[in-house]
Amino acid sequence: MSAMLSGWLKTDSASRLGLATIIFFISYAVVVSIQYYRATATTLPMPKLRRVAGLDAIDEAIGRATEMGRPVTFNTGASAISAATLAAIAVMGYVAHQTAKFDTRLIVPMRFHEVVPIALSTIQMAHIEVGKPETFRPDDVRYLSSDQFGFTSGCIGIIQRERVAAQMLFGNFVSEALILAEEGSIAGAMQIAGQVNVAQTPFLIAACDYTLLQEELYVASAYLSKNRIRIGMIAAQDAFKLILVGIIMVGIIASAFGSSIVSDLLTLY
Amino acid sequence: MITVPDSVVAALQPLHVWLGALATLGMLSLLYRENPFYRFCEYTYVGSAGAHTLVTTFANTIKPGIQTQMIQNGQWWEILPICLGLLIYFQPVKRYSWLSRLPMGYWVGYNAGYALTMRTAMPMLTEVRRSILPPIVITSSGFDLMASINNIVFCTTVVLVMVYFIFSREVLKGRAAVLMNVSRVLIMMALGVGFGNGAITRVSLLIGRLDYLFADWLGIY
Amino acid sequence: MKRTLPLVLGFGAGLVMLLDSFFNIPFVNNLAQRYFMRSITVSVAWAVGIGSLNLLRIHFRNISQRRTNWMFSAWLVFVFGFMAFSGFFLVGHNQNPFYTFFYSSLQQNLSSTVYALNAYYMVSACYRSFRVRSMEAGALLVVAIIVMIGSVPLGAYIWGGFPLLQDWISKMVNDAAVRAMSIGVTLGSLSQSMRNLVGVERSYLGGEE
Amino acid sequence: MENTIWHRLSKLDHRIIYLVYTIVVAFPLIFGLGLPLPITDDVRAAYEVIKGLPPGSIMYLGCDLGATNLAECKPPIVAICKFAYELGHKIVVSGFWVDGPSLAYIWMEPAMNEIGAVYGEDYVNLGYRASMSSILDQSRYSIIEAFSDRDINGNRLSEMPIFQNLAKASEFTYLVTINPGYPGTADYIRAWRSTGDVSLIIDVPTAGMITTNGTHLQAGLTQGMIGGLNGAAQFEALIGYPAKATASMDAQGVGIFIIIAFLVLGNISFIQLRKQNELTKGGS
Repeated sequence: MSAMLSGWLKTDSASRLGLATIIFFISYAVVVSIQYYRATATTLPMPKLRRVAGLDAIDEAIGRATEMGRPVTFNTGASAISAATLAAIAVMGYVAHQTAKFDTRLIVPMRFHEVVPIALSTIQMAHIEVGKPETFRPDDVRYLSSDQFGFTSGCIGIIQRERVAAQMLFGNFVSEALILAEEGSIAGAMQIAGQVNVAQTPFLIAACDYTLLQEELYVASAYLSKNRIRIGMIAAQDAFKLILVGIIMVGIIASAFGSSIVSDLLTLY
Repeated sequence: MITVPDSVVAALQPLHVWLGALATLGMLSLLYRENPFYRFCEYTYVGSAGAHTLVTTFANTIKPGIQTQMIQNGQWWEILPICLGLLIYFQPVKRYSWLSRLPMGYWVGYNAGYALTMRTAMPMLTEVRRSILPPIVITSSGFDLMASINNIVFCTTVVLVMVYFIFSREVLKGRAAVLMNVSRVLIMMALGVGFGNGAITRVSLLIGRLDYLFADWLGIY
Repeated sequence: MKRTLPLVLGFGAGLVMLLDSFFNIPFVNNLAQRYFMRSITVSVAWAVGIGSLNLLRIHFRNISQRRTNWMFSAWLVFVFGFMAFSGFFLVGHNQNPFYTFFYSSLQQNLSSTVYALNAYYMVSACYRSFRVRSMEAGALLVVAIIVMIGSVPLGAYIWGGFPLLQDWISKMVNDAAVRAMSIGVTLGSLSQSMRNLVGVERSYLGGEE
Repeated sequence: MENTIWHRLSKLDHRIIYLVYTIVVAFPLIFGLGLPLPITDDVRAAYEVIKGLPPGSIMYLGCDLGATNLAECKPPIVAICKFAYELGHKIVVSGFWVDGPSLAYIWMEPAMNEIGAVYGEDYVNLGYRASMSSILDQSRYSIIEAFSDRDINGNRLSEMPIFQNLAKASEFTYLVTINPGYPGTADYIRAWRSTGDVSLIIDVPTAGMITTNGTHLQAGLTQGMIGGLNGAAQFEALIGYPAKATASMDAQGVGIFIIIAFLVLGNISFIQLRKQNELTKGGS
């Protein structure tokens, strides 16, 4: 088998490649393409995503801020344009829509100036959709500093001076997550976090009222933005996770009877 | 190139530890209150970090590239990637900022191609393969209970957590839905390990600073 | 043209890397190994100044408009110039004792103290805001305490079982859960790479035309 | 309700917390408690792998770190390099974080000179390069070509004795990766382990990264792990060089117990205050 493959396949990688990698890539590319085609070229309904529990907490937090008449702050974190930042901005679109509807102020501290125009257009769009373009306040999207601690101390200033009622931390955070969550909890704000850096998630779970776990950020952004491509990609990944779970289960059952057939098939070299 | 006489540098040596200690105390002063001494140190840090990135990249990547690849080996075609890289500086210029997308497109495409080779698949498929562990472990000295329990816990956690992160279809229906809560507790336990390790890292870094102040600067021990 | 050219360039580079990794095509292998790999290194290196450019632009604007803290911005620009000058024009890089002197005394200590501040924030957060609000947060904090005790000699000194319990939870629960999560993240990044390669993902190109 | 102990405790100024914490951690740092240090399997596995390799083996040391990680990364780098030199191994240092190679150079030079190692013959530092994936990829074919035949100080690699029998990445006997964050171990696995160029990897993560790197060890992608300051202290004990990491172990233990104390105290005062609020609300 390997000899046949090594004719046109790279010899050193052919022996190492193994059938599993080729089958994996081709089948995954097919599944992704099918979902992408379904999302873009057809009007078929997209699969229904499980409602992530953190989304109810967002509505509750905005409601609480409206009753107290105090602002909400939405922080998109430490990385410039990345998958996590774009997913966070999709969630911010929903939050901006709700705060515009209830006439509650939304303050967005920014760390990277290239993200500022995307945030401004997202919030303005939300105000227009709600039919209140005049209530849009561009200077509530504030570029503070690209330096980590300059940005963090700027955010702390906003939490304390503006006496925010709710703080939302979405995107990708590094060590400033802990400082922002502590300041928010001392200020008595209701806090919701949804970020992908696994090293920061434990601290946010301990300090925030509700925390989305890792990939739930992408699901929340797809669920809220109703973006067909994002939903399609999640469906493709889920399909493949199920296939891998199936392979693991079959493998375990086979190994219970003493056969390592599945592991050998997956052996790459 | 200007060379600095060793005598000058030798004279600065005792100043070395004092400068480091003042920098450390300046940063620690933020704990009391935001103050000008802290801001002075913070701006020094940001300025020297920016310069260090520039100097190191020039000294270790750009200069050797010109000396060896272009002058010595005659690879003058490298002018093309140099120009491609220089296009990034059009980013702040409004009218020509689209030019800065050319290098970005090139890097994103290259890394996409790089990721879609066997390099990404192999570690993931190896970890899937190593998640297949026998639930009943028979060793030379008979049935190994502890190893069997370990394997069962490990495989169950992998499967349950993978299923938890499936959102577009309901995998665990009806009574099995209680397993979703089990997998959420398992995730919380894993994040507890992350909390513990994160705390230890932060304490270690503080000990490093206190050790510098007490041992290197004050010489207490 | 402004949007398609970067995508075509990216598709070309990605395709060559893909083919080079899988197939024995001499022209493609030579193109990838001799030209594409080298041109990534060179183009990324020559573009590194954009970070410093943005940094200096912001601080020069602070100085020219006399904003708050503009004197600190002036000091930042001086430090940047001083370190860059001593790094570029004095002898070599690490053999340059003058540059290394200021780098190892100032830069090294400043940045390691910045991160050490987190230990203090951690302690005050433990006391003032880490609360057992739910059964899940409770499970997290109990396991965190076991792991912390089990990882330090003082814990092992108190009871020999702590390190074993910590090791078991880390290896049997944490490694398994982290593996499941990382498989999900890898699948996500692979589908992102597929879309980047064929150019249907344009978000990194920024908003307007 | 205002003057109860719990209310005063909950309003404790954070600066007092910082002061108490500094004094308590400084005590064992200055006076030391001398507690025994158990050796874990992961560190012993890393020690056995390095010890079992013949003289003349070549180690690639990936210093992908920043000055922020000084306290957790300097001790293992110094200990591993001393141990490898005594076993007759050659060391090639590089890194893809801006500070990494410069710091490794500053930390290793005194330590290696002290034990008689000769730069260029026993160890070499290739310096920082801007793009990790392309450099590691090109090093599979030619290291000198990938690093433009220059080390961190601009000397020619082709003139160094170490490079007489070292041309490509597959000629590294083993790889030690210092890993406080990203990029790091996972990138070396993708670049050289997947292609089969290097099959022996010793992972040296900071304590925080043990959480995410443990899965590589279980999968056999890495062959040993020296995790955090605790792992470095154990390795120093195994090679008989008790140094900085060992001295900090007592302080780390006390520091952790104080964090647990604050965690428990904070939650107790939180629960007590909630009870009192319910009582006063119930009473009024």
